[in-house]
Amino acid sequence: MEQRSGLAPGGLSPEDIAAKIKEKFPSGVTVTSVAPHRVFAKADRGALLQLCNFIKDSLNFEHVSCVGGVDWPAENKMQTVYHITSYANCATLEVVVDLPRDKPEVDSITPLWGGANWHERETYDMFGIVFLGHPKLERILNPEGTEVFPFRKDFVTGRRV
Amino acid sequence: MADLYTFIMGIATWLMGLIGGLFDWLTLHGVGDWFRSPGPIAFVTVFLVALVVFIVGFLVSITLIWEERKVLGRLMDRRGTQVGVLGLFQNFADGLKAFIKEIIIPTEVDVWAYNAAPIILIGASALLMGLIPMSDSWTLANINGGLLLVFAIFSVAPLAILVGGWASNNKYTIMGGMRAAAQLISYEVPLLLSLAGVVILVGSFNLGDIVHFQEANTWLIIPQFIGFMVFMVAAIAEVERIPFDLPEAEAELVEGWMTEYGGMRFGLILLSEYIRGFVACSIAVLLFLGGWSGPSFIWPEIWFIVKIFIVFFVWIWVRGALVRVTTKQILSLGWTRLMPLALINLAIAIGLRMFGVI
Amino acid sequence: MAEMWINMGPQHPMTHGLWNLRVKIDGETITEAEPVVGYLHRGWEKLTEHRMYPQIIPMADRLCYGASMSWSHLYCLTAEKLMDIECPERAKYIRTIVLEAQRIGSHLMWLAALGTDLGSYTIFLYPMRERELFLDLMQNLCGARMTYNYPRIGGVRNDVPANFERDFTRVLNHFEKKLKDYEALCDESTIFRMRTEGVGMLTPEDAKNLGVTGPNLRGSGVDYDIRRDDPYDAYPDIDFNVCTRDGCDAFSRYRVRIDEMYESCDIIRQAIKKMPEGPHRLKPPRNAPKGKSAWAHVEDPRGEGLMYIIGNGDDKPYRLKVRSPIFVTVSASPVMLKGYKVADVPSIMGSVDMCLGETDR
Amino acid sequence: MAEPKKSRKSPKPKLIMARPMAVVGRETFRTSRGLNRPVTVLYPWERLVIPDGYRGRPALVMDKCIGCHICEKICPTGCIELIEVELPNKGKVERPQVNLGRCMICGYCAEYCPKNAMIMAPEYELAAYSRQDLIYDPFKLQYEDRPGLAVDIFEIKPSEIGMGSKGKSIKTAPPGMRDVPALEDKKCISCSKCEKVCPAEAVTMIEVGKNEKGRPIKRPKFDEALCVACEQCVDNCPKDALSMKEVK
Repeated sequence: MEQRSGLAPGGLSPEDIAAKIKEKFPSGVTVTSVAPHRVFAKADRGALLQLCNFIKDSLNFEHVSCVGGVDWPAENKMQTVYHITSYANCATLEVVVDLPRDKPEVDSITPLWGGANWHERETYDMFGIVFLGHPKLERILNPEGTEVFPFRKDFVTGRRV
Repeated sequence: MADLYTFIMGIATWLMGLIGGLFDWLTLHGVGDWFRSPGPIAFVTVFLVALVVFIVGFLVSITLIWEERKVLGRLMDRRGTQVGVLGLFQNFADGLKAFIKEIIIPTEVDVWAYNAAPIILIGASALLMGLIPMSDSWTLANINGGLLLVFAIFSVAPLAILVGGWASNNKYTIMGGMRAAAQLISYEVPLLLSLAGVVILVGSFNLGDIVHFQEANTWLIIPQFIGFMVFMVAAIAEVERIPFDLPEAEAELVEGWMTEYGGMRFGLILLSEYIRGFVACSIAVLLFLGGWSGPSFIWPEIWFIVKIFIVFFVWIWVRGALVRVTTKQILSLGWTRLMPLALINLAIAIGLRMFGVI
Repeated sequence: MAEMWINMGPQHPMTHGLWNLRVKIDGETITEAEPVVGYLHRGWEKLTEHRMYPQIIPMADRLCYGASMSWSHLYCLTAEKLMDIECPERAKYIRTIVLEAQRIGSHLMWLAALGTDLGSYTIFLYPMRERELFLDLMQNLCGARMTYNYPRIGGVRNDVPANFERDFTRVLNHFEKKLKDYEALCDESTIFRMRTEGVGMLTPEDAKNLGVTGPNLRGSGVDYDIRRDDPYDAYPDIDFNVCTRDGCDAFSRYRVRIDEMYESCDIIRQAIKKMPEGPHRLKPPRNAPKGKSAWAHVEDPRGEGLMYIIGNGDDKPYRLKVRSPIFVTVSASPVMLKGYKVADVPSIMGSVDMCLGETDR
Repeated sequence: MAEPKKSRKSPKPKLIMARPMAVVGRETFRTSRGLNRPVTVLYPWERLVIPDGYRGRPALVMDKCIGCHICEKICPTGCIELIEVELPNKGKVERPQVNLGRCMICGYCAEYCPKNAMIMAPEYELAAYSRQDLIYDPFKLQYEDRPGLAVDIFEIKPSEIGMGSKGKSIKTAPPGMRDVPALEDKKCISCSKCEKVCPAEAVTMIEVGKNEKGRPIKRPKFDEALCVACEQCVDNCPKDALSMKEVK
């Protein structure tokens, strides 16, 4: 089998990816920085699904590495962090989406990438972030019927729930 | 050694004479005479012979377990069991452990069938031991249809497995039992067909006759090599050892049909497995490897047992080298590979017989 | 027989660890499968929020006992990115060597587990025997056999011991001979092939979409390896092959791992040869910047391991998120299992190399 | 990259199962000959040789320990606790007690100990009949101080990268390798607490003047050669006047 090294022929460099995203989304998505094999971006809640559709269809992003959540009680917000990888471009895009803490809801990207399924379930399980359109948003690591979201910062550790 | 019956009858006569003498001493002469009469002596003789054969078969079986443990250990670059001298006491320790364990019967099982399955299994296996002649003198039952009877009793085991699996009321055990039934139809036909060649060549179902024929002519493994191979494969399937231990495939079915058995029931099941292994090896030796024939500087019984150990060593070797097959594969193996081979073997036997080579 | 649900787990010989595979069977055919995880959940990510940065390294070892080095290394890599330091050249090479040794060890443990799954204890004990050699090497290196606590933020714990090069070369030469034995036991066994070929099909499209990574992805013919495509440590300087197979079945996944073991031997030899002199450990900063985030991913023996970390301005992280490769691969198992027999479950699930410590975290 | 290497071929089965059986048979033959014994070790009777630097249980060299609390702070599981013991020539001092039931043998206590008082003893048979037996008090924790048991760590400072340095031992404490406490002068209230708690006697209070009431104003002075960066003074400062100054 032919071995390829590093970037595949015809692949896009991180700068190209950043430029294309900027071109497609003048508002809603901001590319914060670019590093070798990495693109960092921030997206609005509403623009996430469009961004994902765009990078999946036009930029060959095929793989969701990770979906995680962060709780920022001081700033009264929550974040979901997506790491989406393109095998063809050898690049990973980090998308950070800010959500209001009192109503943490965001569109699910599971319909696009099946690999996000359990990550989103886990984020819901741990942070209570609701992913709209997720096929089965249930507890996964915690037992069924847990009433708390343990990874939130206001969760008091050291007591039985 | 004298004939087993004569030898033991001597013991029985002496024993009954002793008991009779005791009653004589108590001046109960009528009772003493009754003890010395042929009827009770014959009864005690049969009882003692059965006991002796069972004990010898049992000892050979647990020595097979020991052999398996040690050889499998060496195959896998480990030491095998270490209890006692060369690990010989491990089986007794295991037996003791199984014996003193609490008897647990799950609530939802069909108690009668659940208890019956190990009894059928161990009973059928013990009966098999009585049908195996170890030499001309060491014959408990010299029946003309011996071979047929052996295999008739052999086929009882899948029934016990099915019953036990069903009665245990557990999804794994049901699947294990069903697999045993499915396995039965795949290996039983080639197994019997591979024997048919031997029977055609010898012209008798009597195990003693088959051995005598081999002593007179040649070991039947030479003209019946294909039959021997088919028999070995099918016999491994018959006694449910790796690679054909589908009913107890522990990776997917926990412990298969015996998941719900514990304590001595489990011990008996395990023991019966090795007794059946012993019997299957004996059949292979009797039919293909000349039975107890061999240079006469040691007893023929020893030759017989040594041959059994060699055949069993091959089985252990196969077990060490191979992985387990699935139900689908054993069915296709049985019908598309073993069956034609057995038929070819049968044709060879018929040809040899027709042209009078043997 | 009517359709019924079978619980394979949480305590079942097929499960390597604590998880539950619920399969719906029709006769012996699987019509539906549903993995249930979470029995081993320890709240690892929350625990790290109460630990100082160096204290997390031995905890990261406990994510997966089979490949503990790669997890603590991943954590150190991420923390280095967060603190904006780069570890010395020599440390990079040492890390590469131990990571590849760890990869071999992990793959050997997987092969052993696959052997028991398929019913051959010989295939269990032979790889375990050779794994012992690699454990001994690690023991000489850092004093522990399973949870090494060897990488550090900014380098590695200690320099390589005396005779390090000789020992590694001898073990590798011996091991490559033994790999041929495994091939003889597995590849050249008709029954092993019957058990693994054509079961657990995972098409490249499914594999990409479902987020399957690592040897399982390359077993589906997708040519992607983070060691080559987003290199870290000393991998950019090393010439190695990314092993792929087009079979998409359990056998391809098995074969990719065997090939990777050969490649790892090669990588270790090259790295030993190229290893420069110099310092091996950098004094790390005490605190990380507040609000700064960093992430790194590595090619774990099981797939893509990713950590995302946010600093809090003090000596404890604000949030540490772990992406476990097997967590995602398990979620793809219904696709692999559907339509096969119950007897194929061990060979399919055995071929994906389960590790529950990292799945449940 | 150089020319692509060929991917390896998977050997095809020949003669159904001849090769696996041959391999297994060869192993049997090899392990059954008199001198070539199986690889398994008959453990209670035979033991493997333990290499240098083996991480067994943590152990204490009582003479070297200064009671600096570093091991207690760095322990990830919190299994180390400093308790007060009566020593013949030192009086009441604090020495570590390890709960081996919690210890995960990571070796951090030995690695971070500035005086090599905590060492990793090559003992691995640590089972006990009760959890109480697993709590090793400082006396039970003692172990003979052999060369090779102490963990020595060689580090370089970030500023020294590429300067040809191979790293210095942080145990022998060359000045400038360790963080030292720094004083924020405004907050200091001259209480001398730092001098009292310092286990290494690296803090001396120096009189810098007198306040309006005539009381002496004292400020701590840190001896970099003696300081072990244990942060005891930082933790105990009532007014948070001290902080650790990182070496770069």
